[in-house]
Amino acid sequence: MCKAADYLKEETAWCPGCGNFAIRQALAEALAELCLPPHRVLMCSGIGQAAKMPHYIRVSGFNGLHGRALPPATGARVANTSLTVIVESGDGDSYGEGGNHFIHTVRRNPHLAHFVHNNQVYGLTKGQASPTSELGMKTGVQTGGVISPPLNPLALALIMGAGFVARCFSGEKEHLKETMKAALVFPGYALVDILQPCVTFNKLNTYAWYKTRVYPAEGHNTSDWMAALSLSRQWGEQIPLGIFYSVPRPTFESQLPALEGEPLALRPFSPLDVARAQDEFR
Amino acid sequence: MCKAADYLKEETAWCPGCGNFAIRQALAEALAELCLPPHRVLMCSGIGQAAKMPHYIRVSGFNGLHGRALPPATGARVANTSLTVIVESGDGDSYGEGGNHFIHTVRRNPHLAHFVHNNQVYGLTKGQASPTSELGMKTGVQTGGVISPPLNPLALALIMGAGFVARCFSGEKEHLKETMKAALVFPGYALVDILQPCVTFNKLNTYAWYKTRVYPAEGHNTSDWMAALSLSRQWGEQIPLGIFYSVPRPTFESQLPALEGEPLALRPFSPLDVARAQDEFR
Amino acid sequence: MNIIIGGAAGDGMETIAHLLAKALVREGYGVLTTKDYMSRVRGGHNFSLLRVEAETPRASAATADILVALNEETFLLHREKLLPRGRIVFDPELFSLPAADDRGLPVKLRTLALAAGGKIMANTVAIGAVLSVLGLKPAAAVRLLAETFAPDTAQQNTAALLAGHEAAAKLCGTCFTMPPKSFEGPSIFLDGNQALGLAALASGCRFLSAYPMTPSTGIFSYLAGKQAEFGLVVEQAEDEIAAVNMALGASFAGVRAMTCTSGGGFALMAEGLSLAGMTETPLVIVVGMRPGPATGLPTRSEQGDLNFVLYAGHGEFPRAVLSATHLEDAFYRLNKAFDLADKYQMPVIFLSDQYFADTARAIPPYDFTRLRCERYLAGAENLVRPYKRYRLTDDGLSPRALPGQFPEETVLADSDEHDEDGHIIEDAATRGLMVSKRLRRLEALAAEMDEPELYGHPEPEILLLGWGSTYGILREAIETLRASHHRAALLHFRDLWPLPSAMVTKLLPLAKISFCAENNATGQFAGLLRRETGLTVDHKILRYDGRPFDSGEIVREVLKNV
Amino acid sequence: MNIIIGGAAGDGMETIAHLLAKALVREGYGVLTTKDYMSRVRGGHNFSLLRVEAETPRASAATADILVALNEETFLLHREKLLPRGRIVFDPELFSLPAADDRGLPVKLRTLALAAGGKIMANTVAIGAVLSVLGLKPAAAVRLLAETFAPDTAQQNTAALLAGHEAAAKLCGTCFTMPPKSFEGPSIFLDGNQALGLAALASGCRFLSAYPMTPSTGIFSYLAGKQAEFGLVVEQAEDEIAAVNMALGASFAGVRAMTCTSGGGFALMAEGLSLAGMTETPLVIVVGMRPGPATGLPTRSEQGDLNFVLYAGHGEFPRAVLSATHLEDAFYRLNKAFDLADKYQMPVIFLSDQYFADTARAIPPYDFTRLRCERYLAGAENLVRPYKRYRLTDDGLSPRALPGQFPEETVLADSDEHDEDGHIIEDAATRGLMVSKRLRRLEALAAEMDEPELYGHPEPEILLLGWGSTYGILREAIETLRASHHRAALLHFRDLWPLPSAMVTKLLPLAKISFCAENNATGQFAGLLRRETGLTVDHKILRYDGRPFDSGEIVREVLKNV
Ligand SMILES: Cc1ncc(C[n+]2csc(CCOP(=O)(O)OP(=O)(O)O)c2C)c(N)n1
Ligand SMILES: Cc1ncc(C[n+]2csc(CCOP(=O)(O)OP(=O)(O)O)c2C)c(N)n1
Ligand code: SF4
Ligand code: SF4
Ligand SMILES: [Mg+2]
Ligand SMILES: [Mg+2]
Repeated sequence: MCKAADYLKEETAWCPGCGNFAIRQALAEALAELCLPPHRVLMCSGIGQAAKMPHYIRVSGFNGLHGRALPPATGARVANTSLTVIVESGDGDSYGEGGNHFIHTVRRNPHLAHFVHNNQVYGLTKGQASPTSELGMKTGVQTGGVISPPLNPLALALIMGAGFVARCFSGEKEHLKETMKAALVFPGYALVDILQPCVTFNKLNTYAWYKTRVYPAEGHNTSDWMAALSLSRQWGEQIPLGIFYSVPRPTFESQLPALEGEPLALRPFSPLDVARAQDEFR
Repeated sequence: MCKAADYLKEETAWCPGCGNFAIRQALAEALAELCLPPHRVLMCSGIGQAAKMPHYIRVSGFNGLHGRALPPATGARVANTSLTVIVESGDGDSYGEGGNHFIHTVRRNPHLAHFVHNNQVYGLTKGQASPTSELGMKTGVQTGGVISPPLNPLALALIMGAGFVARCFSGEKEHLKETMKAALVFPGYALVDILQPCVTFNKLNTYAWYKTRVYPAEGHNTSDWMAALSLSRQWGEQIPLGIFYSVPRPTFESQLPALEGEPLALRPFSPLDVARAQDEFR
Repeated sequence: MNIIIGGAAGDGMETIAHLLAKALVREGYGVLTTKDYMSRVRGGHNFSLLRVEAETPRASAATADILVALNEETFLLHREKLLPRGRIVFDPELFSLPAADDRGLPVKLRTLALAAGGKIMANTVAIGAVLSVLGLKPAAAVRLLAETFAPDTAQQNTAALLAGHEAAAKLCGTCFTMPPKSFEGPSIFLDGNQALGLAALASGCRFLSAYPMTPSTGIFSYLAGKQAEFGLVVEQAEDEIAAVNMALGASFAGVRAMTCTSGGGFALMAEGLSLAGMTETPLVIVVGMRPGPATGLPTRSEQGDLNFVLYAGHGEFPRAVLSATHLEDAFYRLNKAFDLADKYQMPVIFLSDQYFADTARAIPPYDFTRLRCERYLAGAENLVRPYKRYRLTDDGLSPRALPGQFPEETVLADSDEHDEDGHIIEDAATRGLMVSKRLRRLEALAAEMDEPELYGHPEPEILLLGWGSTYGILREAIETLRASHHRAALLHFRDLWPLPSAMVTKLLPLAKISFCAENNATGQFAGLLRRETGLTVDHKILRYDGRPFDSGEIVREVLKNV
Repeated sequence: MNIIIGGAAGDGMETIAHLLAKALVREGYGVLTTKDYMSRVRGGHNFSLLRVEAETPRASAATADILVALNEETFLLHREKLLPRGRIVFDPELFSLPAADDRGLPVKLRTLALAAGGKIMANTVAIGAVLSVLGLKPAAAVRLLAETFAPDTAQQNTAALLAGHEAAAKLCGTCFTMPPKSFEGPSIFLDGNQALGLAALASGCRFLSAYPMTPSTGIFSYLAGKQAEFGLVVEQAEDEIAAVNMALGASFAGVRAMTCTSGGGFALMAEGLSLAGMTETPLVIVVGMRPGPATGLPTRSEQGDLNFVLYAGHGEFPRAVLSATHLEDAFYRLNKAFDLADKYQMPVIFLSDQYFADTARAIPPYDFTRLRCERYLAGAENLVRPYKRYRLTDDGLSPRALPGQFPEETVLADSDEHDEDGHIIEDAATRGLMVSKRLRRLEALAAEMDEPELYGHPEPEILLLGWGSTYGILREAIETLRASHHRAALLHFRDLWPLPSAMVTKLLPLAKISFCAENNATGQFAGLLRRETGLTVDHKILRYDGRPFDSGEIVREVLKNV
């Protein structure tokens, strides 16, 4: 009934060969398979190549500021719990500029799917290191090579108490699509860190580099936190893909008494309803 | 030769009985035992009760903005590697407002000692929850009780690659002092998270609460990362104290070629020294 | 009748002042209280000023009739202000007055409190003493205690209160005669932050995200306490950047949202403000000003952020700036802020300050029927399809739909320059159209700005300009000037931007001499006035030590120059 | 001689334009290039304008003699600008011109590139073709290739260049005659960001912390490349808040430090700016403006952040604001920014924009002996002990010592209001003293501001005001006006705050008509002028579509009104 093509729109402005294309396609397919009505899906994004996604997928969107995709997404969930909220973001966006929101949103646990296109580089601003760039990677700004060890987003999310943590590769589109679906329906904050080749600026972590390293983490128990942590810390010659952890805990929304019932945005209101509030000052 | 009293100055503005007094005393003793010349110690702080420390300890100080203690400390280390740099901060300061600097400073690994007075509450602003407040704690703003699980600073620092991670309790002053000394001489970023009763606003985590729970983590191998992680995650009935991890890795400063030799701030300079730089544009 | 109550932080001056004030309000008096407190939790020196008149006063006085000195420091700091016929309530077991000072009313506050159940109730004893000194019965206060505390505590406090009342009565019976009561009908007693919190609640604000910062925290905690009962969500964000962006997300998705902070937190919101401007998302930001720069004086007052809020945020976009002048007005004006934000789809900044936030007064209850709560959303009946969030229109206002509101119609907001659909564009033509579309809204907005209030002579020779929380003080200054037969008037601005300039353009050139009084060091409003109208005020009266003006100093400054 | 080179992002227009320009500079011509590019990495449409004259031009022209069209879109978008006698260099295997258009010079760019070693060198082929069309030998360009690339690559590129040269030569020999060369002596060719980077380096900047943001990234990467050789540290911060605070820490501890960003990043630095103001810490912030609000047009130009940088930061504190007008001046002016920051212990904002940043010109080499690098630190000889960081002095300047500089003397900086020692205070008296101490520095600072440059008639009837990067364009407009016998002059501001107002106060009232040209939608400078002087300009000429003015449109606007 729902078709992936119906979720695609506009020409993209990405480089030919960019890993983002497959992510976009997987997302459109995931949305189609879940048959989510476009107007009731809200995609929040920051700024970057990844963050252009709201312009290329036909859903409602709030394309905000660099690093600030998660807070509006949280606010939107409060305003209207009937919206499916997706955050589309880059590694710089989510783990650099937006690092504080990342850790605290994990704690808060609103129901949203956070898709990070992790190309280990700043794409849109032409190739500076991101928090996930490999040690030694040389760039126009890191002229002597990166000297700070890369941030491990999955381990970080786990430590902060994330209920859903997964790693995908844009070159494994089916797996990506299925993982996206799982993240979308997961009740709570769900992180999918997607390895995404940037063919223009990341000459280290290329398609080939990833291809020879990634493997599906099979037979893994997704409710075993320690095992998830250890999978998330595997990197180098062998990089596991999969849902590492999936154990719901109470969401932000479910703990807010005001959100019981109809979405806030849809409730009628009159100032007279609250006139009694001034009685305490008498 | 060096006396703790020489490092103390001014009247404090803390509440009688506050855990900060013991921290101040331990710090003065640690500085005295290391006999660090006050003018060559730079204490950077943010804003909060803990962050008032530069006014009460006689060393050089940069009492900056709420949440922003770590970045100036890093900048100061770059400017002058002959300074001993201490960051004195609260749990809100370091893990809330300053969360992004926290995770990225750990990655960067400048040589500085980060002392966090973790009273699990916002003291100076009168009792709101901090990122480390316990679930369910009621405050003037968290009127229904805290609903986001507390952030674990030690585990977070470990995941981000911290070389030195310790937990202390202000009620164990000797241990605190020794740990501070170890942090001060540790070559790289060193986190000491100090459990500190706020007698005015935190009625949950009182002296008695901590006293009955804390115990020294004895016989622990401080180069065992997994063991450190597991100690850092112990909380509740039993709260281990101690240096959980201490393994140096290359510091930020040591990887910056420009910093070899005399501190930057002390090097003479003339514009003529760099006149040749314009030749590339000829 | 003026009362100073002072002691160390933690001594509970606030409680005394509040209970006492409320008891007096219940008795039918007009009461005003202000707070002067340090940025610490215990110790130091804090005090409250309490002024009681027949009609609720608009400012506190420079002198006092009664001094409640909970410690010796209070006595030393404030004895000069106490009138010769004044009285000092103090605990003789704590300190003693100089032999020469015969104004003392020694009441063993601590001992009596202990007897009643605990020394923590020393301040309740003091309330009893003050009531007695004023010649008032304790009944109203006792009722308040019963409303405020659990039965046990209430009973102990009542004992303490009565003990204080009795002890003081022995010392001087009725030392003072109270002013007549002329306050009409039931009244409410609340401070500025409570009024703003109540206004937000009553304006349908459903989401507040904020980060604690004096002096705005009172709004935050007021609304937090209403969540369950009134169906709103209050979230403490990890920082102010998250606070403003969360609020924007909530607003975009369909609820009235706001954030509150002080100048330093607002600085962190400047980028988000610009985002609100670009995405045309309604947003209300309450900025409670305190003296800067940087951390400054966290618990004091200043009007130092006017320029900052006028120009904060990169790029050019319209905004409205309103201010809190006094309790009677601010409640409706914050409602107006919500209305303008929704109607014009833009950020509205509401400027308050510590003085306004912490000053409490007795006023007639608010009229909730005067509040507006229209959402100005696109309706199904007139929706042009396909829906375009930034449709170009004559007045620059694009019909606003919410995500999820209309089947098949997606809603896209964009921080990049965009076309009508909300899609990124880079061409010069669309850019030009969108800039003017956004700015065009200023025209209609300007027409909504209230002209300043003229108080005093309708054709003034002496024209005093002011804005924001100085209203009551400046008004008092005008009263003094008029009492000495000056043709003086106050022109007081409450809506600040777009600057309503019709009246000032008419009156200022006709005045013989003009003054602009501001709680800052550079005369920011005077500068704005000149930028917008070319008019120059003759004299600036500036105070920037963190304390409110005293109407006497305004009068003196004026008279020095006429 | 004007050349347009256009294609998709990633086609390498920048490389062509740069190599070609530099080759021409080496030949002795005066060259200017500007860039127009989209916020994407591949695809879309980007172009460079290259103008070649005897003397280095100050602005690009509206028409072109040569169009290098790397794709058909370029031809379609720019053919109107090409003069009838112009020429189009294009690849006939990629697209063909309409039959009616006889301006084509088809060169098989790709095929020739492939033959030389790889199709990536198509743009090198194009350079060769253009040189030939201009009647120039390839020698200078070949030398440049050898300097730029590794031997192998250089050799392949040389082959490509020669092939292009040869192919074009067959088509028209010398199609154009070059202007005479009159440029004196050796010259340098660089863009605005490089000039600012070089100036920072030469001013002794030892620490740059920044976060990448167009259009300031060029400064960032320029300085990053100099770290090892010149002993400075460049750090990419996690965000702009960290960037500004790191720089402050470094400055406090003793090195000259700076950060660079654009409006959106600057928004995040507003709080840190206020901290610099309160702590009296020297700091230079380069703000490369681009069109806002929010993300806006990331790769375009605007002068939309003047008001924002003037008033950013909560509270009141002095700052200086300087601007980049043109390459010859900006180098020394950024040095002045560093000097003022150290001398007056305050933040200095240096306003650049995308147009300035990305415009490259050939100019005489800089004179490094003109640069100041005094640190204005306290010396051991005159140190008053005990050292107090905020000692009250007549001019408001407290001797500045560094932590660790003097044995036993600790140095304490504080963001709270403080006493001379740097300790927190809350009393009114000290507050008052410190506010005026801080603001007092403005007096001496104001005397350091350069009056605007007057270009044109010394007693103008037509007065055009401008500031920042529009200098070259406005100057050209004045030249045009004077050529048609108008008594016109440009008064161009480079130091913006404190506003140097002597000249404008003299000239503006004497002019028959005045204009203020700004790349923004609200006339921010005109507003500042009125606020500071009461003077009103008659007409604002505003452009806000992200593109630079064209001198012709300025002339037209002026003539429309005189
Ligand atoms: C406050 C702010 N700082 C900097 C920028 C410039 N900027 C835009 S995108 C970006 C980095 C993008 O990197 P990432 O998030 O990894 O996305 P990618 O382009 O790699 O997909 C930066 C620094 C900005 N827009 N806003
Ligand atoms: C930008 C900004 N936001 C908010 C504040 C107000 N503020 C001052 S201290 C503080 C919290 C202090 O908590 P913590 O860091 O835990 O320190 P504590 O007082 O508990 O020692 C806050 C929110 C501020 N000064 N600046
Ligand atoms: S720069 Fe990299 S991430 Fe951006 S579109 Fe190109 S390939 Fe993709
Ligand atoms: S409020 Fe708490 S943390 Fe602050 S001084 Fe008092 S006891 Fe200590
Ligand atoms: Mg990236
Ligand atoms: Mg705390």
